This record gives sequence, structure tokens and C-alpha cells, in this order.
Amino acid sequence: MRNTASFLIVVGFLILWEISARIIDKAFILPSPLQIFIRLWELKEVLFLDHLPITLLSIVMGLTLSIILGTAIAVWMSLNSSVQRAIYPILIASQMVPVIALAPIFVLWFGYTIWSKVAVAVLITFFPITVNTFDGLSSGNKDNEELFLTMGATKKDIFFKYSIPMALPHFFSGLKVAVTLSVIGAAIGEWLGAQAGLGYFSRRMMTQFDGAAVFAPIIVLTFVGILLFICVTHLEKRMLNWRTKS
Amino acid sequence: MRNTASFLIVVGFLILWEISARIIDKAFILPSPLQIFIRLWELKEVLFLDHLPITLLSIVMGLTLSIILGTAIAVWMSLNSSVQRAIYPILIASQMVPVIALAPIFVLWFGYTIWSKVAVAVLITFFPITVNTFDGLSSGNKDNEELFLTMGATKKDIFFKYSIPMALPHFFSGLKVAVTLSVIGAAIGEWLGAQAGLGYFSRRMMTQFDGAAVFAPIIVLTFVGILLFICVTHLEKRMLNWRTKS
Amino acid sequence: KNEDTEKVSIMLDWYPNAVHSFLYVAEEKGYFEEEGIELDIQFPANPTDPINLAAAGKVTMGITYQPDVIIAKTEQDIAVKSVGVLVQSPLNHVGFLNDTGIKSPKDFEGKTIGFTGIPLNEAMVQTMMETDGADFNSVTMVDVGFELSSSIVSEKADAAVGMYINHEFPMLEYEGYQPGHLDPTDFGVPSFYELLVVTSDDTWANEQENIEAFWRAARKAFDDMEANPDEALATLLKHQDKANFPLIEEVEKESLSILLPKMKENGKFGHQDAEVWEVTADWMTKAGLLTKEANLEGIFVNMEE
Amino acid sequence: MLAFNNVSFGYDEKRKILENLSFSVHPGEFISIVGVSGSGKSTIFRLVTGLEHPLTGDITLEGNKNGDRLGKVAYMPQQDLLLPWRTILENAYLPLEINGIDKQTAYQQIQPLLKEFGLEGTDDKYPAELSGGMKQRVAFLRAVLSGNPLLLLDEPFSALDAITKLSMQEWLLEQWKKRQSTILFITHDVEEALFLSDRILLLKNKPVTDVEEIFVPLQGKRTRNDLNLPEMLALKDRLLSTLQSEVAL
Amino acid sequence: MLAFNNVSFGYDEKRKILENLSFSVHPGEFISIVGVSGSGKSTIFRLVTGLEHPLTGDITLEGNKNGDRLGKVAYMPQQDLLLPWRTILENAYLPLEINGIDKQTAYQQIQPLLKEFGLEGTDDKYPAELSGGMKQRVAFLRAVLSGNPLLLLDEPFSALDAITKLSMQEWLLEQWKKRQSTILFITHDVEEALFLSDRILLLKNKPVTDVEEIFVPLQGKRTRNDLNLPEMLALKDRLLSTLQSEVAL
Ligand SMILES: Nc1ncnc2c1ncn2[C@@H]1O[C@H](COP(=O)(O)OP(=O)(O)OP(=O)(O)O)[C@@H](O)[C@H]1O
Ligand SMILES: Nc1ncnc2c1ncn2[C@@H]1O[C@H](COP(=O)(O)OP(=O)(O)OP(=O)(O)O)[C@@H](O)[C@H]1O
Ligand SMILES: Cc1ncc(C[n+]2csc(CCO)c2C)c(N)n1
Ligand SMILES: [Mg+2]
Ligand SMILES: [Mg+2]
Repeated sequence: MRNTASFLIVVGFLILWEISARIIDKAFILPSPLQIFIRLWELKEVLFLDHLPITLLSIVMGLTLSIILGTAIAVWMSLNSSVQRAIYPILIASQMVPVIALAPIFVLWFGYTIWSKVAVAVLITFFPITVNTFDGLSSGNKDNEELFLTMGATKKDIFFKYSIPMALPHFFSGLKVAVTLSVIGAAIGEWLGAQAGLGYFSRRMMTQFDGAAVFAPIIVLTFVGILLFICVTHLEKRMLNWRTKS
Repeated sequence: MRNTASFLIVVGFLILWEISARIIDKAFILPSPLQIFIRLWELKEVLFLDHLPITLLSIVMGLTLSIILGTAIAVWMSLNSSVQRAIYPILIASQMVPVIALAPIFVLWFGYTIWSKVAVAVLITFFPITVNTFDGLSSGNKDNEELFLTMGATKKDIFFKYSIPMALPHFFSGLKVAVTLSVIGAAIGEWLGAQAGLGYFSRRMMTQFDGAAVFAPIIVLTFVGILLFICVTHLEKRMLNWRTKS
Repeated sequence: KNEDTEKVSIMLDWYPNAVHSFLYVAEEKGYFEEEGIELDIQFPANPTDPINLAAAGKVTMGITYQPDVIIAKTEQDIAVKSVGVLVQSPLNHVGFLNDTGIKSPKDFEGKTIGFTGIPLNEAMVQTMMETDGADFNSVTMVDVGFELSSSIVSEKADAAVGMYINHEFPMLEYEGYQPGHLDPTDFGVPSFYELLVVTSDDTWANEQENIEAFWRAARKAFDDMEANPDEALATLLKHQDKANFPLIEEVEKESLSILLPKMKENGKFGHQDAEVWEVTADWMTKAGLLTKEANLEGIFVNMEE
Repeated sequence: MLAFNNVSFGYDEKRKILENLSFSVHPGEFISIVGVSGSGKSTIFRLVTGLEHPLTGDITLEGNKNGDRLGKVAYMPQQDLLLPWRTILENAYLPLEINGIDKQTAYQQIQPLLKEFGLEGTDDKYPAELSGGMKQRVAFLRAVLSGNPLLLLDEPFSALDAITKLSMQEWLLEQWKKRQSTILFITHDVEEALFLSDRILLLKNKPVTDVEEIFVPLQGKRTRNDLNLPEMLALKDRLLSTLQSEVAL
Repeated sequence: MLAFNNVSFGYDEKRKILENLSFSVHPGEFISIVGVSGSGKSTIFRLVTGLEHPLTGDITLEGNKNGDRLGKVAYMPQQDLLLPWRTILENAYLPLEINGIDKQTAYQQIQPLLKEFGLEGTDDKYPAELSGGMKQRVAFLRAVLSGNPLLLLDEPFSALDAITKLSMQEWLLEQWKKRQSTILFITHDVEEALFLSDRILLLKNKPVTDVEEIFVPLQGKRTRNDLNLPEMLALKDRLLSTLQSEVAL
């Protein structure tokens, strides 16, 4: 019920779009929602069987690598404050490099393989995971850690029984951002040279002057993003079920 | 002093890069930092006088539009809770659309004009500004607002004397994210269709086998990002100087 | 300067090179100004942008490839038309480095071939291979955008289609590589118009006079260029954007000598023949590029002399 | 000054919090309201300030029956609720600013009061730079500056440590005498209520249908020792046991 | 049980907080430490638990001079510091888990205690679902479960409202008697100290060079009325005035 208004706005927007598209009547420049939907249906096999798996593969590989790399660096920084002092500023500064502008270089390094896409995805998803996990690991308060110490806890006890559960909500916040970015990363990677994938397909349809088919894979990508996001949210709810109790 | 370690790491990284670049000896694939620096110097006029102003213009226009649009929507949502309930979920969902994948369409709509770049920049910077400003405007607590009411304050008083100062720190957080994204947005916009600009230049050099010249504008872009970020931080410090007192 | 000059824009097919000399000559000699137009020359960020933006009306004209115009018109009903040819016979070859050991289209089997993202190139390779009795399915086609030469030099692709015999090959040789090439017309691909100028039907309807003015100036410049290629080359080099698109004099000189005869094959610069359009469309239908019957209705107009 | 006359109220129509409650406050009195947690003390304040309106019954403020009360009483909340981005001076200026008084005039009025409240030299400091006791004094000053003679204090000292609390209590008594204001004071702390007030209103039952009025048998200048008088100790025990029996309810 | 012998300490070599401090605690005693804010009460606890080490002097815990004290005393902090992601049972299990006791055995040990502490039915609840008083009881249980006989409580009730505080105090006294543990209790609240303890240590001077020991003249079962005894009232006044003079310093 709460979202009736949103729903109505979306429907209104679609209708407006449909009407303007029909008035302009240049499907190549502005396809109508209906045309896009029909094209999506016609292309369903190509999109879902040929291109989606490829894109999903780079997203999943990119995310996995990001998570491994990101949490490893976050843990390393949280365990050693001189590492932290050295690396953290670099991490922050590195975000100022428009890494996406480097994407074409990856093609040179990795060729037109999946790795150039994975590299783009890792480069843009790795930062939110690292920073959030690190912030989470350092969000513990001294009082609590000292309470552990007075119980005779070792550093390892504190890390596993306090820091990690403490960091989990932050890790999930980072992951939620990363998931969205990974879709964008894979799409960008696929623009730059690929033989398959939704981003590639969208671009290719542009060269075929097929406006509706340009949008169709973008819609699929959007749903991939939403689905991944929902998955993470569910996982989060299950792992942090205590949070719903407050 | 705190950053000596970071500095050493960066220097070490540059030296390593220089050495590997010399060993690989394919400036096109991996130019060395020195080569990049020399190229940057040689190209300084072209980069700083021809391309930088163009890129800066799209960044500034994109940011300005985002700020106007973003704060307007945030204020609107904060003033009217049914607007908020209707729009907020759409805003969040809209972030799942890989807007960057839509960028090529903008080129069709706006041609190789500044507007296609501004559109990309607005599309990716507008979200953090809106959401942060809105969260800031709603971060006020009821107790404080009720205190204002007991003093005989009007809604307008509360908005200007309480909600806005309250929202300012959040607005700046959003702006800091937006500034970084705006550089990326402009660069991407320029890849996809432009007649000048740093992103355009970088891509162009890619076709000229000139690796060092591919990196040089990216370095400039990075510094543009850092500079913008510093500007925002300074502005923030000046406007929120009370925060340093706690 | 002139109060009532009309703005006309043209998007090149590639970064500027010898083919575009006449534009700079006309500019230099003030022919456009005489015709009352002000020409804005744009370079594409994407190999497919010239036709796309011309079709969308974002530029007055775009320099593009003949089969693309047929695909746009036939498959998607996009109202575009060609208003003149620049290069009347193919320059497009499949290029590779000699070390790859490629000798004929049969050797493409199992290889990676780069192309600019224009689907027609895939069909060309397919036709070449089928003519040579090879299996096209074993080839991986990758969209490399503008990086045709760099993709084979950096060994990201074994070969690339879309390289021009007059430009990329001399350039690679100049850079010290040993490129080899195969001519598609030797392997079943018909000869068609390599480069032509398109506009959208809407633009044609609204700005026909400007386009005609453009062509008058262009023709005049082409005549000058034919009469004195060295001067034209000097103009091109003078106008080159050194930082962005450095040109090499030797390469462009050789390029121009290859180009000049191809730009006036039937004695008339810009003139098009309905027959060439039909031959091209036939091949495209055979090659599977067209799923519908070719729509050549109003696909080109010839400027009046 | 203030009178509740058969007031009933509930945030939710079905669950009344106050039912037919009546009491009155005379000018110059210091009255404490005591009751267990959740009994409705703060709710009474919300009604007095005009943030809420009684479902039935009347509230009369300075002879004005059921009028608009927003802006007519001085309210000092439990947390100081100082605005962190305003200096002490600017925080104190807030009620005057809302009443449309210009900065110049207002600052001239505030400056001497800052001194009187033991806040000299803090004009340009930010709240974060002050101690808890000082912040409470600024909040009190702000309430006083609203210019309304009836002051409502909702557990103003509950966040302070025991020693600071004691000195703030004495300071408050002094201020009250000096300014001759009327104070309505909410507290959990029975000893605090006894030390400060002329009269204690003890809220009873759920919903509150009745207040037990207790007159504190102390006059004029009080000292902490007065709390050890036998009648005061008896009063304290009575209050405490009543409260504990209310909790059990 | 515990003895400080000429202990000096400062977080910063130059600014001592404790100087040549000596006192001792006997098994089964209930001792309160009272002192103004910032005097060094919590610092003494940090030394006892072994989080800090004296610069000079010795601390003897159960006959063990200057040994490793981490894990040897039961400490209950001011905030409950319960882990929000663990249920009540799991929170109570924490000290046992750290000592390597397996879940099965531990839970069998904890379950009856939960009942005894008035926490039955909360096993699988999360801390956020409990009231302030209940959370303090869980924190106390957790401290008790560490199995160490010396219990340190750092202002455990300061965050509770006055009425809840009273009942928690009574409950604590009961638990202390039942378990025969030794308790060291920090508080700001003089009345609390008097009601609970056998002996009060009042920290004096800055740095603390001396503690004033005050024996509370109450034996056996106490009631709140005992606080109204003339000698108790006299003690309270003495304590309060000493504290207030320390603040002035
Ligand atoms: N804004 C509100 N909306 C709905 N119910 C409320 C609201 N404020 C308070 N209540 C409820 O009204 C009852 C009385 O609350 P009130 O805050 O007046 O109690 P109190 O005596 O001030 O308690 P405390 O000593 O804890 O401050 C409580 O049951 C509370 O849950
Ligand atoms: N970790 C620390 N590092 C440096 N100085 C500290 C630290 N902890 C406390 N201090 C300082 O030591 C002094 C004593 O602090 P301590 O916390 O022991 O006081 P306290 O008596 O417990 O005060 P309170 O009643 O406010 O809890 C204070 O001046 C404080 O600022
Ligand atoms: C100098 C020069 N080199 C390459 C191309 C690109 N190109 C040549 S053919 C073709 C596809 C259509 O056959 C494309 C994209 C060009 N235009 N000019
Ligand atoms: Mg209340
Ligand atoms: Mg302390």
C-alpha cells in the first residue's frame, strides 16, 4: 500500500514516455516502452541464454575477487595500524583516479577476454567493500574490547567474537553498493570490446539502428542489479536477524 | 609526518612501475611514469588550455544542475511526506539502472555537444546529493522541533533555523561523493562523443599508439578530482567550523 | 563574419586523413564562405556515430559506408539517404602481421578478427571465408572500435577488417611493421561504394540548399585537389590537429595517390549509380545481412551539376 | 497562573493516559511532578505547552481558557537541545530571534545575563566545548529569555552526575527566587523534589486520575540539612513507597 | 583478597593520577569507592583488572603480587556492553566461551541462574528487547559467570531511573549476600554508597594520594529506613561536604 503512489508515478511515467515516443515516432532515437517490451520478448532467448550468462559471469567473478581482496586488505589494516596509516590515504586518493577512464588500458593488458571486464568490475567495487569493512572492523569501542580483555580474552577471541560480528553490518552496506556498481562495471567493460554480454549486445544493436533492442538488455541489466541487491538484503537479514529485534 | 608511509609506498610503487615499464619496454601498453610525466609536460598547453576548460565546464555545469535539482527534490520530499513516500523508492530503484549504459543514447539525443556530457554527469551525481540532503533534512529530532514550536516558531522558522543547518553536513557528504563521480561522468561522456576534453583526448591517443599521452590526461583528471574534493572540504570546514570544536 | 552564413556540420568517418583533403582545401580557399555556409567538421567518437547522428539530425551530414545505409533503411525504416559518394570502390582490406602466417581467408579459421563494430564487416569476412571454403563459425569477431591497427600490433587480435589499403597499411609500414592484407573483392565480395555522405530525409527536406551548396564548394575543391595534389596535401597538413591527429606526410602522399582515381571513377566526383546500389543490396541479401527485401526507394540523390 | 480542569487525554483515543485530571498552579510557586516512568508526566507538559490538546476538559493559562499556548510558556527540556552549530550567545538568542527581536538589541539584553548565570566568556564558544552543568544553565537561560513567566522543566538534571546535580539544584533555587518565576518541575528523584519544591504533585493510577498533593513543610531559605528533618524523612519514605507500589501496578 | 601498596600511576608520566596509594580489600567485603568526577575511580579499576600497570608500587590479588590479572577479576562496566547480536543466553555464555567451556555444559550451568536473576524466558531474546534494569542484571550475571570472586562494578546503575535504581540496589545486596562475593563498587551517589557498603573509600586530592576510609555503621539486613538514622545522616553530610570541597579544588 505504501508504494501505491510510487507505482502510479512509474505507470504515469511509462504512459507519458509511450505517448511521446509515438509522437516523435523515431524508434531508433526513442523507442517506446511497449516496443522495448516486445523486443525484449522477441530477444528473450538470445538475451537470457547467450548474453546474460556471460555478463553474470563477469559480475560474479568481479564481486568475488573484490570481496576477497577487499576484506583481506580491510582485515590487514585493522590488525596493523601502521599498515592502516600507510594504505588508507592511498585508498581514498585512488578513488579520485577516474578508474573507468583506465578501462581501455585493461583491454590492452588482458585482451578481449573476460578478464578485462572483471578488472573493471573489481576496480570499482573493491573500494566500497574495503572501506566499509574496515570502518566496521574499527567501529568497535574500546570499552567493549577492554571488557573482553578483563575476561582473559586473546586478540583472536576479540577479533572473531567482537570485531567480525561488529563489522558485518558495515560489510553488508559496502556489499550493497558494490553489487550495484558491479553491474555498471561489467556493462562498461563490455562496451570496450567483447564478443558477448548484455552491454555488448546493447551497443551492437545501436549499430543496427535498433533502438528498442538497445534498451532491452539495459532493462535486463537493471533487473540483474535489483535481483543481486535483493539477494544481498536477504542474506543480510538472515545473518543480522538480531537487528530486526530492536 | 603521519603520511610519510603513504608517501613512501606511492614512491615505491612508481619506481616499481618505472622499472617494469622499462623491462617490458612497450610504451604503448605500459608507459613508464617518467614517460607519462614528460608527455604531460610536452602536452601541457594542449591539455590545460584546450581540453581542461572543456571538461571543467561540463563538470561544473553537471554539478550545478545536480545541486539545484537534487536539493530541490530533497526539500520537496522533506516538506511533503506523501511526495517522499512516492518518490523515494523510485529514486532508490532508479539507481539500479546502469545509467552509464544509457550514455550512448544521450549522444543521439544531444549530439556531440556539452549537453550529452552534462546529462551523464547529472545522472550519476544527482542521486548522492538528493539522498544525502534528504536524509540530512530528516535527521532532525522531534524533541528539537517541538522545542521550537513551544517557542512559538513557525514552520518556516524551523525549516531555516533548524532543518537546513542540520542538513548541511549531510549535504556536504553527498557533494563530496558527487564531485568524484562528476569527474568520472564527464570522462565517460567524453569518450562517447565529444570534440574536445580530457577524456576525449585520452581516447584519441589510444588510436595513436601513444600510451604516455593516454595516461597524461587521466593524471590531469585525477588532479581535477582531488582539487574539487579539496575545495568542497574547505568550504565544508568553513561553513561547519563548529564541528571542529567538539 | 558573414551575417547570414548557414551552419552546416559534417561528421567524418574516421579521424582526418587524405580522403578529407578536399574539405580543408575548400575551407582554406573560402569556397564554403562563397556559398554562404559555415562548415563544422566533427570527428566520430564511435565508428557508427556518423550515420547515427546524421539519422538523428544531430549533424547535417555524415561520412559512412554504403551497406550501412541500406541496412538502416531496410531493416529499421530509418529515413536516410546518400547525397554523394567520396570513394567509389573498395579500400577496405583484411589486415594482419605477416608473422601470423595468414595467406588466405582459410587461414582465418580459429583466429580472432577485430572489426569496428559495424556488422557489415562480419558479413565480409564470412563471404571471404565461404568463398575460400573455410568455416566462418570458427572465427571470433571482436569489436575493437577504432583500435584496428593497434589490436593487431598489440596481438589482441590476429587480423582486423576495415583497414584501408591507402592509410593503415602505409602507416604500419612506416612504423616498421610488416603488414599483410587480403582484398575482399578477391573473395566474393562485390565492389561497392567505399565512402559516401548521408543525411536524414528530414534534414534533406529542410536544408537541401545548404547541402547543395556544400557539394558545389566540395566539387570545386576536389578539382583543385586533382590539379594540384601536393598543394592539397600541404593544406591538409597545415590544418592537421598535430596534438590530436598527427599525420605523416609520406603516408598521406601515398594515400592521396591511391585515392584520387577512386574518387572520380566515373568521371564525376560524388555521382552515384542506381546499379551499384542494387548490386550491393543483392550481395547483402545473399550474405544474410538483410532479412527483408532491400528498400532502395529514395536511398540516394545526385546533386545537379 | 495555570489550571487543569477535568482534563482527559490519550495519544490514542482508546488508551487514555490522563483522565479527569485537575490541579492548579499559582504564580511564584515551585511545583514538582513526580510519578513512575511512563505515567504521563511529560504528557502533562505537552498539554501545557500546547503541543497537544485535551480530549475533554479545559486548560487555563493566565486566565486564557483553552487558548493557543504555543510560545506562551518557557520550556526547558531534559536534554539541553542546544543547537551545536550556534555559539552560546546565538543559542540564547534563539527565542528572541523567533519573536523577531533584532540581534543588536537582543545581545545587549543577553550579555549581562550570561555573566549572572556564570557563563561569562562562553559567548563565542560552541555547546560541545561546555560541561554538562554549563549546558544546562544555557538551556535554562534560553528558557528564561523566552520571557514567559511559567517555566516547565522536564527532568533537567537527570543526565548530570550526582555532585554537579546538587550544585545545579541549589543554583536553580537561587534563580527561582531572584526571578520570581513560576516553575513546574518533573523529576524521578524524590529527594530532588523535596529539596526544591513548595508543593509536589504525585501522579497516581494508570491512567492518571488523581494527583496526590504534598505540601513541603519548608519555608524561605533551605539547606540540604533540612532534608534530614524527621518530617522530611517521613515524607520521603511516604513518597518512595507510594511510587514503588505504583510500579508494581 | 586485594591490596594496593604505594601504587603510583598516570596515563602520562608527567601527570600522575594516583600517588602512593594504599588500601586493601578483604574477602566478602562490599566496598564503595566515591570521588569527584575525574578523580581516578575508573583508573583504579583499570589497575585492578590488569588493563594498566602501576608505575611504582605493588598490587596484590589473592596473594599474587604483581601477577597477570587479566581474566582474574569479574568486571561489570557502567554501560551493560552486551553484544547486540547475541541472545541473552549467548551473552551470558561469553566469559565461559573465552575460558574454553563448551556450549552444552555452559548452558546447563547458565539456565538455572537466569531464573534466579529474574531473567527467565529471556534466553533467546536480544538485549535490545530488554529493559535497562534487566540488561544490568544480565551484565551482572555475565560478571558472576566469569567465576572470579572479586567483582568490580563501575557505576552500574547510573543510567537507570531513580525508581529502578532503588530496586536494583536491593537486588544487588541480596545477590551479594547469597553469593558471598567480594564487591568493589564505584559510585557518584553518596546515598547509594551508604546503603550498600561495609566500607567507603573516599578519594582525596589530585593526584589521589589518600583515601578516607569510612566504615558504615550498619550490620546484617539493611532497609532504606536505616539511611534516616542520625549517624547515617551525619555520615552522608560529611561525605557530601568533603566531595563538594574536592570539586572546588
Ligand atoms: N508521542 C507519543 N505518541 C504515543 N504515545 C506516547 C507518546 N509519548 C508518550 N506516549 C505514551 O504515553 C505514556 C506516558 O508517557 P510520558 O512520556 O508522558 O511518561 P513520563 O511520565 O514522562 O515517563 P518518563 O519518566 O519515562 O519520562 C507512555 O505509555 C508512553 O508510551
Ligand atoms: N585512557 C586514558 N588515557 C589518558 N588519560 C585518561 C584515560 N582515562 C582517563 N584519563 C584521565 O585520568 C583522569 C582520571 O580518570 P578516571 O576515568 O579514572 O576518573 P573517574 O573518577 O572514573 O571519573 P568519572 O567519575 O567521570 O568516571 C582524568 O583526568 C581522565 O581525563
Ligand atoms: C582510414 C580509415 N581507416 C579505417 C576506417 C574504418 N572503416 C573502414 S571500412 C569500415 C567498415 C565498413 O566497411 C570501417 C569502419 C576508415 N573509415 N578510414
Ligand atoms: Mg518523560
Ligand atoms: Mg569513571
